[in-house]
Amino acid sequence: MSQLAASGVGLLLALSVLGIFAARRTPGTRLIYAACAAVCAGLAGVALLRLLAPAGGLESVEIPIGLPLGRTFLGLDPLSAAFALIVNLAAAIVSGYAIGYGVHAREPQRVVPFYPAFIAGMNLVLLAQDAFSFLVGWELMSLASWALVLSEHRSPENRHAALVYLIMASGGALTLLLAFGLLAGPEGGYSFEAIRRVSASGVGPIVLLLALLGAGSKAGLVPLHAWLPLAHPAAPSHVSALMSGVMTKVAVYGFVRLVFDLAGPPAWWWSVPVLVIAAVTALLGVLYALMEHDLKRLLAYHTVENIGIIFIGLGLALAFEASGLRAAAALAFAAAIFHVFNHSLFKSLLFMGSGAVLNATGERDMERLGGLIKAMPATAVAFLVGCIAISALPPFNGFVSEWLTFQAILLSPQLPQWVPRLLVPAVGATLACSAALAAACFVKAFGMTFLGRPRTQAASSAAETDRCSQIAMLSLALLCLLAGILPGFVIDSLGAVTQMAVGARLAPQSGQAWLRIVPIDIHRSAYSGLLVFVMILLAAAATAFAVRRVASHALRRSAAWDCGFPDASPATQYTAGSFAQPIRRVFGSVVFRAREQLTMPRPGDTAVARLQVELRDTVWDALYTPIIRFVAATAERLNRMQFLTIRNYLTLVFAALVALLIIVGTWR
Amino acid sequence: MSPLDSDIAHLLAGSMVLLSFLLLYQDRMFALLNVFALHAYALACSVAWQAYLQRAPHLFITALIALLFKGVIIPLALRRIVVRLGIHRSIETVVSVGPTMLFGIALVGLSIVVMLPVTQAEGPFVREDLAFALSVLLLGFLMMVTRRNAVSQVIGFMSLENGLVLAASGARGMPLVVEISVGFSVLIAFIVIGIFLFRIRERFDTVDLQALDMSRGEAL
Amino acid sequence: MSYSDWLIQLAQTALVLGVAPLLSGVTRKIRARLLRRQGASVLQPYHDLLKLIRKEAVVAENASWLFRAAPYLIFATTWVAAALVPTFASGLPLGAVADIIVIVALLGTARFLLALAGLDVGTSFGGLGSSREMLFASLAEPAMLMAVFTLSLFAGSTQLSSISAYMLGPGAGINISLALALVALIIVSIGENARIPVDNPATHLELTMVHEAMILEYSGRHLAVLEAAAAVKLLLYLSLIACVFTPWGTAVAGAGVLAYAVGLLAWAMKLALLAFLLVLFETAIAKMRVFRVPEFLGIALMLGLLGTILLFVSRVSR
Amino acid sequence: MGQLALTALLCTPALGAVLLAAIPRYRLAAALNVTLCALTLSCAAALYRHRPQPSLYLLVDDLNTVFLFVGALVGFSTSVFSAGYIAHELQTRRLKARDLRFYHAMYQLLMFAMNLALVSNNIGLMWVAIELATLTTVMMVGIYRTNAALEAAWKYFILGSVGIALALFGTILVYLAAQEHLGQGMVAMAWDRLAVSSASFDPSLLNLAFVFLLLGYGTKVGLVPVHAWLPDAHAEGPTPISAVLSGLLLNVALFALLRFKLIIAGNPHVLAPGPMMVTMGFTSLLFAGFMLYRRRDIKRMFAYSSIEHMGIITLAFGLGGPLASFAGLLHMTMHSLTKSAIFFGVGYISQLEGTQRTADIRGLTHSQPLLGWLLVLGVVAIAGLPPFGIFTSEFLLVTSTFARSPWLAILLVAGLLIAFSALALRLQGLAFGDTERRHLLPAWRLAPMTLHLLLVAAAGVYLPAPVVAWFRHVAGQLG
Repeated sequence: MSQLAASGVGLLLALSVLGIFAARRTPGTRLIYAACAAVCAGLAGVALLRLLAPAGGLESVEIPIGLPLGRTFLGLDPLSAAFALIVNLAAAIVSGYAIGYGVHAREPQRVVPFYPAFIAGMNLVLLAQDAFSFLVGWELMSLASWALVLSEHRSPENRHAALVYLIMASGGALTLLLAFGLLAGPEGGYSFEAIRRVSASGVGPIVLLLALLGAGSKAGLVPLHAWLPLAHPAAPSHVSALMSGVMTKVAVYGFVRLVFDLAGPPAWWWSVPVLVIAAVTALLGVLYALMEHDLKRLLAYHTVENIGIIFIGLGLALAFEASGLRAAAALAFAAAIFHVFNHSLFKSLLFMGSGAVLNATGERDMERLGGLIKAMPATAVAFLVGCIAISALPPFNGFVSEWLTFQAILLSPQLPQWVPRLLVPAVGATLACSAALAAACFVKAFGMTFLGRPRTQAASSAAETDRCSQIAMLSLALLCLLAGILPGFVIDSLGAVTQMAVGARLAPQSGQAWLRIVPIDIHRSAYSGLLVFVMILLAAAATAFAVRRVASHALRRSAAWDCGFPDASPATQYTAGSFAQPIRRVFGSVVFRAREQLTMPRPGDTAVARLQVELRDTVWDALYTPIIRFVAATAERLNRMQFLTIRNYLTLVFAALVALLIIVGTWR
Repeated sequence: MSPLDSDIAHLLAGSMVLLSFLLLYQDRMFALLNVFALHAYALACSVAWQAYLQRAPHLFITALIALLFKGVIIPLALRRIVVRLGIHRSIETVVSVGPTMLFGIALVGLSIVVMLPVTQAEGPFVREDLAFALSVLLLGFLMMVTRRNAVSQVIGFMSLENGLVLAASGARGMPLVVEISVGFSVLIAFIVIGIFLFRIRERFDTVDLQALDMSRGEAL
Repeated sequence: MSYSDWLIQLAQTALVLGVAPLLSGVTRKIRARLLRRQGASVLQPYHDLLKLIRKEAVVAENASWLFRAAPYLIFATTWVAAALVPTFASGLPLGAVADIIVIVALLGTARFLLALAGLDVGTSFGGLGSSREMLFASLAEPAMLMAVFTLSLFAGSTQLSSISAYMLGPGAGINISLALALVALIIVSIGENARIPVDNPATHLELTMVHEAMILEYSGRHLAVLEAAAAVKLLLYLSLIACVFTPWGTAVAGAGVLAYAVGLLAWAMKLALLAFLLVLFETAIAKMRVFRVPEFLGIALMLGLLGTILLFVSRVSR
Repeated sequence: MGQLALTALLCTPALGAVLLAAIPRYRLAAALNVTLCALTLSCAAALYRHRPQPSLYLLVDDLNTVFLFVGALVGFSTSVFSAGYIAHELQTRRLKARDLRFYHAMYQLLMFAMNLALVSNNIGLMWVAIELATLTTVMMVGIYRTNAALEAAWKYFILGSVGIALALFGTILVYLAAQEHLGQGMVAMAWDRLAVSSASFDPSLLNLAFVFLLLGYGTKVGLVPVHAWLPDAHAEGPTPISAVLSGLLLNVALFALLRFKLIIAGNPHVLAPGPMMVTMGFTSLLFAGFMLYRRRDIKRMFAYSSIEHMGIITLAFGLGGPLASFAGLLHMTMHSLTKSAIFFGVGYISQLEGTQRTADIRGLTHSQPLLGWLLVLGVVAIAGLPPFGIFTSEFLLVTSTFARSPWLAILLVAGLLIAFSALALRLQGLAFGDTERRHLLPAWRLAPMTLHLLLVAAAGVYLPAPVVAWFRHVAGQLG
């Protein structure tokens, strides 16, 4: 099975080379994407088989290439299989979408060769059973996606995004390098097997810190998220879908692999930084998203929020595991991985939808969209499902993982330590807040893009996207629904993963009545997505039926009422900015140091009234600006060294000589 | 080796350090050239004495090179350059002479300190000879970096190199000393020719073709 | 779980639907009386609904399918949520498939759809309503969840039946956390049901309306369904408070007919009392400015959080 | 066989230099230059299999065969690159036919000097050879006779001369330490004898010697603070010379340093040379990293990158241990290949664009896609990203360092990141962005660059077992 998976990676790399030549023509481009879809589907199948296979040891294949002084192992253990399934399922569907969407790229030769390499990199990370191939995959993933972000390289914004991305990705990889260096020890036992066997004591906290920095920067944990909202939207939409929906999951995998698998048994306090960062990430992510009017950037910021939710689950799992509460740890961990799965589905879906919109209108700015629900019905339906699902509303999948996380939070009084016991309720409140804000955010996203009246010519002349894209989006929407109403299957297939990560698994859910899930105890909590869904359908149908029987069938189309002041201009509609204004007032003044300036002409004056809103990115100002300033200032100061005279340079040599002589002379 | 032999070697090497100080002290161009010629003679004597002591006739060649090339040709050539290029007759220093001398003394101290732990098995002769050579080298270097004038910088480099030859000749039985001294002579000739070709009036770094600060590739 | 349980469940599901307009009528009546007005009949909401249903529906020209489908979906989700709250009997079958978090989330779904419906026609008022609704929800929903957390931690369960049963049992008592949760829950109920001081269901004054702004474009049968949904929602909140904080009298599933009758009576009395208190509060206070509301709801959130933390600190959960 | 190969290795370029000095025709000279380099390369390859007996003067061992082969390879592909590059310089009349005789002769003389430095067993001979290499490169750096070129050559010459003097003093000190035990004369300069018996040498002399050698040869390596000649020499000379400087001469100087490190590290009582090398290496890395930001000249920028990488390699060797030494060796090899490949690309870029100013060059992946993407790959490789070999060596270096001295590893990572950011910043400016230009360049001219990058990529993915064993062996020797 591992061999199959490894050959899948090889195939993708081969496709990448083929892509250089195939990208010259549209059929070639389509072919490459179709092949990617097929390979990913195959890989997903392999991963699923591995996940459902009865528990067995890791069967890994040794590859004769790789690190010169070590051995390279590729293989699927339950953890990597779970992530491989998530990654490849989404990647397969996104590739299917790209068969239709990908041909619209302005320069396909800048996209097609890197796309399979990107997927191959992610798969390599998952398959790697040694530090070297892990990092090779990691860097390959970063590098390929960097090239993809640069595919529209003519816009300076994109170049800036790509630069920030590349630098931060590289910094993250270097911290992971340190982490592995620490784990491998001076003898360089780089295979995970060896690391687990040796498991040096006392390195755990540092590994945790490095994993938070390294994997966290890739995943988009605040304050290391800065690249994410720049880079994800800059790429072509199918790539954005992969970056946001899938690549961040690979980062989560990296964190889980390092902290849960390799770093040894956790201490209870490990959960504290994870939970704090996760909660801040969740809240800030959604607030950033709310302030954003660019559809793709909004989605990217929202990824930050979801990463926060995932890490809340992981932090809880750490706390529980450290205190020996294995069942609770399994619940929290399963919730996190379930959310990983969910997010990969709906975030890919939403990015594909935004791609369809972008393609149909040429606009990403929500202030210039509107009314697309009529021109693009299928896209609208799929996007709506994605919006509801991501807002964690039943009966879709986002709710289930959030519900599980809440259940895990409610178990936290069992924790013996005071700090997490005080912290967890606050985290829960943050989670609840961010969920509610997410709903607001996606009302805005869907409402401004698809509802109302078209705000520009481009929006009013849009047409539905192609068939491939529609099928891809609708199938993801269907998966969102299925995962929402049949969560038991997902939880059961995660059993082996939780067993591996925290040493326990949730009780099997498949035997429960109504296909409900019962994480702990039937008297404590249960949820049947299926039944809720069926009931809503029945209730809606019954109501509709009853109303139809009783009510008047007359329906008249007329101008909008609008309290008696209808205005023909679509400019009078609520805009994304005005929609978010109350929330900006409430939350933004602190977080973004938002400042509004209103220039209102006196009555009778015909001058234009102006409202200026200034938002500052406080994280960027507080963290990145000083670093950039420091580097720039140091570079500036040192740069004088380029313009010294020869005598000055000789003085340097002389000074170095005297200094070294003094050292030698004083050393005994 | 009799004590007298080593005392003479010692004396010659010591005189070179003294002459190095004199070089540092000079603030007139022609006086500097004269002192440098003396420096070269002292080196020649020292190397010749070593040749005699070590029964190494090839060292006489080195001594001869030092005498003729550094003691005669180079000073003459530099004198010509000074006249032809109209170089200032007084030497412009970065740090005034007083502190430079003090620093020079510190450098001699440093050379002795770093040579102190050298095992006694080598004998006091080699150890102190080396300390002198190192002092000459460092003083030459000091001169290079504290003088703005191209000619005095060249002289600094040559006195540095004299220190090297002193050390090489003091190392008993060291092969290639002659080749090395020839090689260095060529190098110095290059430098002197370079100064002449590029019409470097005041400093090494104003290769006086045009304002070179602008042509360092990356104008500020 | 027997057929009779399902019958009772079905009856309860139908009951909440049937009683909801009545509750709305009762509150209006009480309010009128408190304001020394005669007030309409308590059955007036039924008449209104019937009237609306029979009327021709006027739909804005550019309204999409979402606009027309939303009322039914909103109504259905609200109704399902209401059916999950024990009214006169607890321990019913549906309670075991959906807990209190699901109820909160179902209300969230309804709100989400309503906000979208408000945006669909593309008027300024609709957007205004949606925007404000989502702002309030962003505080009210976590506040409610925090109150729910307090209750769940207290009872060691998120099932309403279990919570209710626990409240009756010996473990319960007067507890500061419970009081905080109650206050939070009441504030949230006021906010969520568009009552004064957060919103005024009777106004169409543009600067103050929230809920009304969203449904401004609706008419005829669509409006009827939405009005019904609003009534069901009010009933839901009052039942929820009644079920958790005053669990006395509620029948347990499988008890006899008599118990059910007692439960029904007890429920009606609790509802009437709560309705009276609600209206009393409403008439005694003035409508707030929109930007005061977040502070009001923020208090609920803080109280809920405080309750949870106190509970976390004070006891180990079961 | 081995003796023959060794003789041929030295004689081919030496005779070639004489021959080329006499050939005025460009095409013939270029072809001959390539042929001679190919011959040298085959000699170097032959020496890997057939080692001649070491003499007092010459020695072929595991360590120098690595350097020899890499050097000959870079020399060969640079000669191919140079053929195309210089033809263009002739067309644009930046160089004249008479310069070319001089150029080619100097090229072969440089090859000779470097081969000699590598195979010499005598530390004095090695010194002389490096000296010669320096002088030839000085000549070539100044070949354009522009003000800037002359300035660069002059600076190189003066700083180089001082470096030479310091290195010689160090060599004398080593001889002094050795002659006590090994007797006077050549035998006390033979490296293989010195390395074996250094344990009984006077440690304080060795300490002192290493200071001078480090600064002296360090000047050639381009270590901060004695690096100042390097950026200008790279920037102002003809690009093939920049490639040879970065790919070859720096390595040769480093090789000399390593030889002495081996002697000195063999003595248990000395002040360990490691920390000094680590300090200088790290300083170079950090300094060059910061200097990269403000570079406006494309060649000077990559010259600073060379300083950075020589810093990393020096750091690795200074750190020692089987992993770090292996990493250093691998890094050195990979850096030679990659940096020379980058200079090949940069040479064509500056010819096509008619400028070396980074601000004036953009959108290369559009204007000349093959060249542009090769440059991207080259910079990606030099920045230490997979699948290229430098990633492998940095992986080994960072991981092995962190386990031993965590703070150093953190500093190392910070330095790497600073340099990486600057390179990424410049790369994006060069390779991407809006441009309407289109360049035509015959694909064969990019063959050397492609070859190098392929080799580096192949090494990053798969290093054949014999090579690994060889490197391991050498790393074991380096301690």
